[in-house]
Amino acid sequence: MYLSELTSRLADGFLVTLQLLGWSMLIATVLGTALAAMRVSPIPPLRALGVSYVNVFRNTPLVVLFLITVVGLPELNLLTGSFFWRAVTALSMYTAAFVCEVVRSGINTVQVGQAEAARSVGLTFTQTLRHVVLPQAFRNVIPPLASVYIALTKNTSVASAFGILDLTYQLSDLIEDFPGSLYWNFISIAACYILIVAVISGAAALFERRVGVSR
Amino acid sequence: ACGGDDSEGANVEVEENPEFPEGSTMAEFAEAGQIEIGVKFDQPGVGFMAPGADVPTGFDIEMGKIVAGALGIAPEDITWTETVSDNREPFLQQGTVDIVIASYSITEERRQVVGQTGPYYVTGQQILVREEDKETITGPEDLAQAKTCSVTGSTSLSNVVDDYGAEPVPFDTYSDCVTQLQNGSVDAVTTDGAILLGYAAQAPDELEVVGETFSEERYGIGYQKGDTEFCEFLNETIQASYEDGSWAEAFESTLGESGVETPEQPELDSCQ
Amino acid sequence: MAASNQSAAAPTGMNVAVGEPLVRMHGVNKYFGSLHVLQDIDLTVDRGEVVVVIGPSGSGKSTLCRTINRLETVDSGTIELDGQPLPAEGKGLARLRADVGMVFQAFNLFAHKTVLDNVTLGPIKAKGEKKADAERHAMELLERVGVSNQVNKYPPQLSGGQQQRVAIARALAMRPKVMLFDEPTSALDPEMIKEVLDVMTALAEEGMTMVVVTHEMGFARRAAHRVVFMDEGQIVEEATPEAFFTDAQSTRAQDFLSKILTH
Amino acid sequence: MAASNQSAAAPTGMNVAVGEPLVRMHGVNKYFGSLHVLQDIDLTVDRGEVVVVIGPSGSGKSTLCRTINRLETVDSGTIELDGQPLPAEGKGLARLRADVGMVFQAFNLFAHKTVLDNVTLGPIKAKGEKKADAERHAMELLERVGVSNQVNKYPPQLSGGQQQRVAIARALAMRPKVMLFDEPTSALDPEMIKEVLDVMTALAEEGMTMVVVTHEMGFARRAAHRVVFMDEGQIVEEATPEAFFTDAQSTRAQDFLSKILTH
Amino acid sequence: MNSVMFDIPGPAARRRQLIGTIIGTLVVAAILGWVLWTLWSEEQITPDQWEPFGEPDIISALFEGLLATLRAAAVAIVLAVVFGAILASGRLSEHAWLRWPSIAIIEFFRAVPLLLLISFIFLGFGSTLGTFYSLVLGLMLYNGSVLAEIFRAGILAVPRGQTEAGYAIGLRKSQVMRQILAPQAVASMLPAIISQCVVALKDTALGFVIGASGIVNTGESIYISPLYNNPLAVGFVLAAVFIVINYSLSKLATWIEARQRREGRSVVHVNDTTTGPAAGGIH
Ligand SMILES: Nc1ncnc2c1ncn2[C@@H]1O[C@H](COP(=O)(O)OP(=O)(O)OP(=O)(O)O)[C@@H](O)[C@H]1O
Ligand SMILES: Nc1ncnc2c1ncn2[C@@H]1O[C@H](COP(=O)(O)OP(=O)(O)OP(=O)(O)O)[C@@H](O)[C@H]1O
Ligand SMILES: [Mg+2]
Ligand SMILES: [Mg+2]
Repeated sequence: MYLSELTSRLADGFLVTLQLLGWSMLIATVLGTALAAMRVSPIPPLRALGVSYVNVFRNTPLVVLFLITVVGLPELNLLTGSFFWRAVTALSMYTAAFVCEVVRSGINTVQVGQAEAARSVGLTFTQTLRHVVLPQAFRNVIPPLASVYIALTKNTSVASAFGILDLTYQLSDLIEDFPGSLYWNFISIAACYILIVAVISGAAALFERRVGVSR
Repeated sequence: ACGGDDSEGANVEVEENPEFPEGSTMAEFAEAGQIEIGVKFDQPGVGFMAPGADVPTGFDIEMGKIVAGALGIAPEDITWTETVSDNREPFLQQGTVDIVIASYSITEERRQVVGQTGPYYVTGQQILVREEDKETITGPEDLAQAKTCSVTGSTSLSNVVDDYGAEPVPFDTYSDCVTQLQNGSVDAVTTDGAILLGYAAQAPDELEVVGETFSEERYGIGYQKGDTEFCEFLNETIQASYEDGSWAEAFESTLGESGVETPEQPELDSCQ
Repeated sequence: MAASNQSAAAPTGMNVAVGEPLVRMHGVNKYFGSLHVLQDIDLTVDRGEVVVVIGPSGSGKSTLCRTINRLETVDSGTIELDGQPLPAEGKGLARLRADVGMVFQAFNLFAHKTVLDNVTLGPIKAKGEKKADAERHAMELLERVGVSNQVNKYPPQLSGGQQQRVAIARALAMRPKVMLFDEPTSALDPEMIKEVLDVMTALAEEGMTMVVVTHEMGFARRAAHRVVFMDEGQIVEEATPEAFFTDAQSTRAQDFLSKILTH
Repeated sequence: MAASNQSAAAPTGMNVAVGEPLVRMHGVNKYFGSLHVLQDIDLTVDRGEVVVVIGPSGSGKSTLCRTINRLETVDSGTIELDGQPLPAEGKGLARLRADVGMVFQAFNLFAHKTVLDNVTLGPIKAKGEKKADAERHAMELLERVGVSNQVNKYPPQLSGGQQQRVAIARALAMRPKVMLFDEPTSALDPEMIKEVLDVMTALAEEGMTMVVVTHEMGFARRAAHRVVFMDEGQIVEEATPEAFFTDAQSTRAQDFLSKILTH
Repeated sequence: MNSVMFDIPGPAARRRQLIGTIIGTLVVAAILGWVLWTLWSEEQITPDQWEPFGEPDIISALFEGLLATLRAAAVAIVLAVVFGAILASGRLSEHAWLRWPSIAIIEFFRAVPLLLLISFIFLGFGSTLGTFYSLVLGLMLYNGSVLAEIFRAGILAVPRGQTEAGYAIGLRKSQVMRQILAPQAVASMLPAIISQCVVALKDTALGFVIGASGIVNTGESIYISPLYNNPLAVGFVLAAVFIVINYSLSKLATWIEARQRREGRSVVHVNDTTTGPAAGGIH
């Protein structure tokens, strides 16, 4: 009885967590990369915007961001309908700051000599970027990006306090019907998160090995 | 700053030099001239600490003052301590607080570990909706597919989800639920009527408690288990407040603000 | 090593006019902040000439080298290549740089590309050569520098000497008018120095115009037409290797030589 | 440079018996995984002798050097210092290491300590010398290597040549019986090589027992009593510098010398 | 000066950059304008939304909440340093029976969401621990595990040559640890430890879920009171407070890091050091 209920609720929660994770990952990656492009651009106001964004969102607790999007956005008549998208907004905006930093440092850890060598053989700006800088930056970015996604996975749990029925929500919800199930709830929910974390780091390792043959 | 127009609430009578049997709990309190009461801080109308205020307000608070008054303790000599749902029993057991008046439903399980007497108020699960929806949502039957907010892990939520097919939206506090109701993100909030009334009282034009209660919650006062003498005193005090009108006054100045009628005075359990 | 002489575009080889100025720097000044790293530099390198630049650390040798293909800009003065002033940017600059081969101290091979791709990237992308042509030419050059059996490896899998020789092949693949070498052997183990210097010496003998920053006095003696001694951003002395090593005029040069030659 | 001769414990100086074996390696083998880096090494270094070890990169020179003070363990064979086998661990090993001075390619000065503290740390902590005594001795040594005006600086504030000379002083402060140098000049700019080699030459002339891995053939010619040539983990040839440089017996040594001497 | 992305600009590039700067400024201004307009038109920048933050009672309540937050973070970090040091020495131990449990503990607490952990602790032991220590315990377990990795990395980041030089002058293992490794490791880890304080401080906000007092809790009590009903204003104020504190801490960390770089010392980064599946530092 408990077991079947546990599995079915974990499955529900797992699905919600995965959805949160998937959408936030996608949006944060796109937004974060755009911000990183701003941060390395030679245009001062865009650089300033990128820097401010990172400093603001990296230093704000995620809970406060959730508070602003979940309670505050409807006040502006934005996203009134959906808790899910408000949660995704908070998670994406927060995570984008970290993606931005990771991508930026991925670009910056490509040695200047590589770009100079590319310029020296007569490649233009776009060619240098496309054939030399970005492929190497991409490779530098994979491991830290995986770390960001793992942090994001864990951060999705904050949504459970803001109207979302994700994995973490099931912890207290199950106790209601099965008092005394706390330890099993915790262990099995933790196992679900560890599973996601393991998949992400496994995928990153695989990916890194494929693009990183030369090391 | 909410509910009553002044933070003192209704005027409570403070007994001058009450007489108590030597060595009784009441005598100790009266002697000390102070008492520590565990209350909720986050339920407007019931037990609520406004930001920046130093004393809470609400029906539970008024009941606390009545009890203290009977012990000869003035309201300003009461120490209000916040209790949350999970720590009421341990706080009583460890003596962190002297009594608990915190929307504390009387149940058999709780009576195994602490003393509970009353009820001084009987309520039940009800539904809070926006004023404009009071025609469309009139009871739990209308909650099918409706986004319904309550506190994470509460029975109230599983009741409406399992029995009436509501779409659950769990939050940490009822206040969050009410905020979401006001900004249109959820359609209904459900929990004890008393708590809902507290919110309705704060925004009588916007919010409405609808339908009959569909469960029974009996709020009691928690005390150290086994102190029958003190239990008797609490019962006498509550009974006296029924009779001298201070109970009704306490209700009207808090939960009654929303315009609901003052309910029947519930029959008290006897102390074993 | 006859291969490269056959390619019509290559300016190397015996049949090329020697003597007219190819690189001409005039009144060049360069600052890093308040540091005056190049002070009124006048330097002309003729077609087919091999110029070795020596001087103490921090004297501005690398900076000089890098201004010639505009990896550094100058604050005043002019630099001309083959009679044309350096373009400031864009396609023109890219084309100029294709005419100037550069070999770095740290090799700077593209870490994510194989040896062959390193050599063909420039010809294919910057010159629009066909892949097959570029690869054929690259194989010739790799053979010439002696690493043709390593073409499918990645740079970190090679020894330093091999990497530097690939870097030379990569620069030569653009059929440059002039080659710049910035301490090409100072990151190498001693046994590998020779294999790189041998390639460079052969190149010099074929008539390639070269500017070489190096501490290898043997190479300077053997291959240079002219030695330029720099100190504190200035060209202090210019002479034939012969004259310079036996009879340096300035005390700064004498002092430097005494440190570097006696061990 | 008379200072060190006065210190009674110092085994250097003219009044010390020259000729008896101080370091003796016998049948030493060492593997890294499946790589056989030291193969049946037999090597004896006499008191007062200066032995220069040369050989191609990866031939096992550093490993040989490091086994002598047991920074690397050996898989078979014996190593004796002054007639005693190397202790395997604990106090005994620490005491042994105090008798063997080591100078590394990368200097390895303690980055968080001043020059003076670098030199006195060993004497104070490992030998229990009094701080004042240790500092007096340290100042003598720092003067001797020519950096006595830098004693309160931190290592990163010094030039490479200065750092290496401090490292030599640090090793000498333990009054070692033998000094090991593992490519002490190969991380240095050319102008700084001489200042370090000069210190080493002086040390050799005073009679210090030294094992020196180096590519500086000038130093080997000038200061070595014996040259040991290693290749692929083996000692291929041993000879006086004279004999070795003019008339190497093995083709491997000839080959190596031809690479390293001609540029 | 030279960046990996861009060549040194010539006149045309500088002109393009100038145009880009102008357009960029306009775009940024437009974004800011739109945000302000939305806030204005939805009546979020009216005096009554912000008034409460002028009331002395509310200011002092927020201040007390902040103190509670800082106290929780401080206690948690101190405990986490101790816990982390124990775990790190376990993980660096030569004994497998010490190493493997340490690794398991570290990896487990780094992979489990902190919120889940705190809720679990509170639901299971909250009645004895109370909200404050439930929060502190959760923070300690998580941050301790991350710090353990930082400590380990700090020790390993001291170049090998330093250890060898220590041995070579006759120091023993414990002396090398005390005289050479520990002082350099602590210096190199300092920035990473400060960054972890930022993480801990942010995570302290999670305490509101179990009702632990703190500035977020205070803020919530402000906006849910119908008198004010100003969630956005509260959110902005809370965010501003955290940004000011955390930004200063981060600046301190970068300043120390820059100073150490200048002195030629190595610096440990939290994220460079992740060997296991979970990453610290980014929470
Ligand atoms: N990008 C830069 N920013 C600031 N200063 C620089 C930069 N590049 C070089 N310098 C300074 O300019 C001076 C000349 O540097 P340069 O690299 O040209 O010397 P060098 O003669 O090549 O020395 P080395 O033999 O050490 O390579 C040095 O003092 C150096 O510190
Ligand atoms: N710690 C180690 N683990 C595995 N292999 C090692 C280790 N140290 C050295 N080796 C290998 O052992 C061989 C000998 O190394 P060693 O450093 O003694 O050579 P060397 O003669 O000093 O070379 P170099 O001139 O480059 O310093 C090399 O192939 C090297 O890759
Ligand atoms: Mg240079
Ligand atoms: Mg070596």
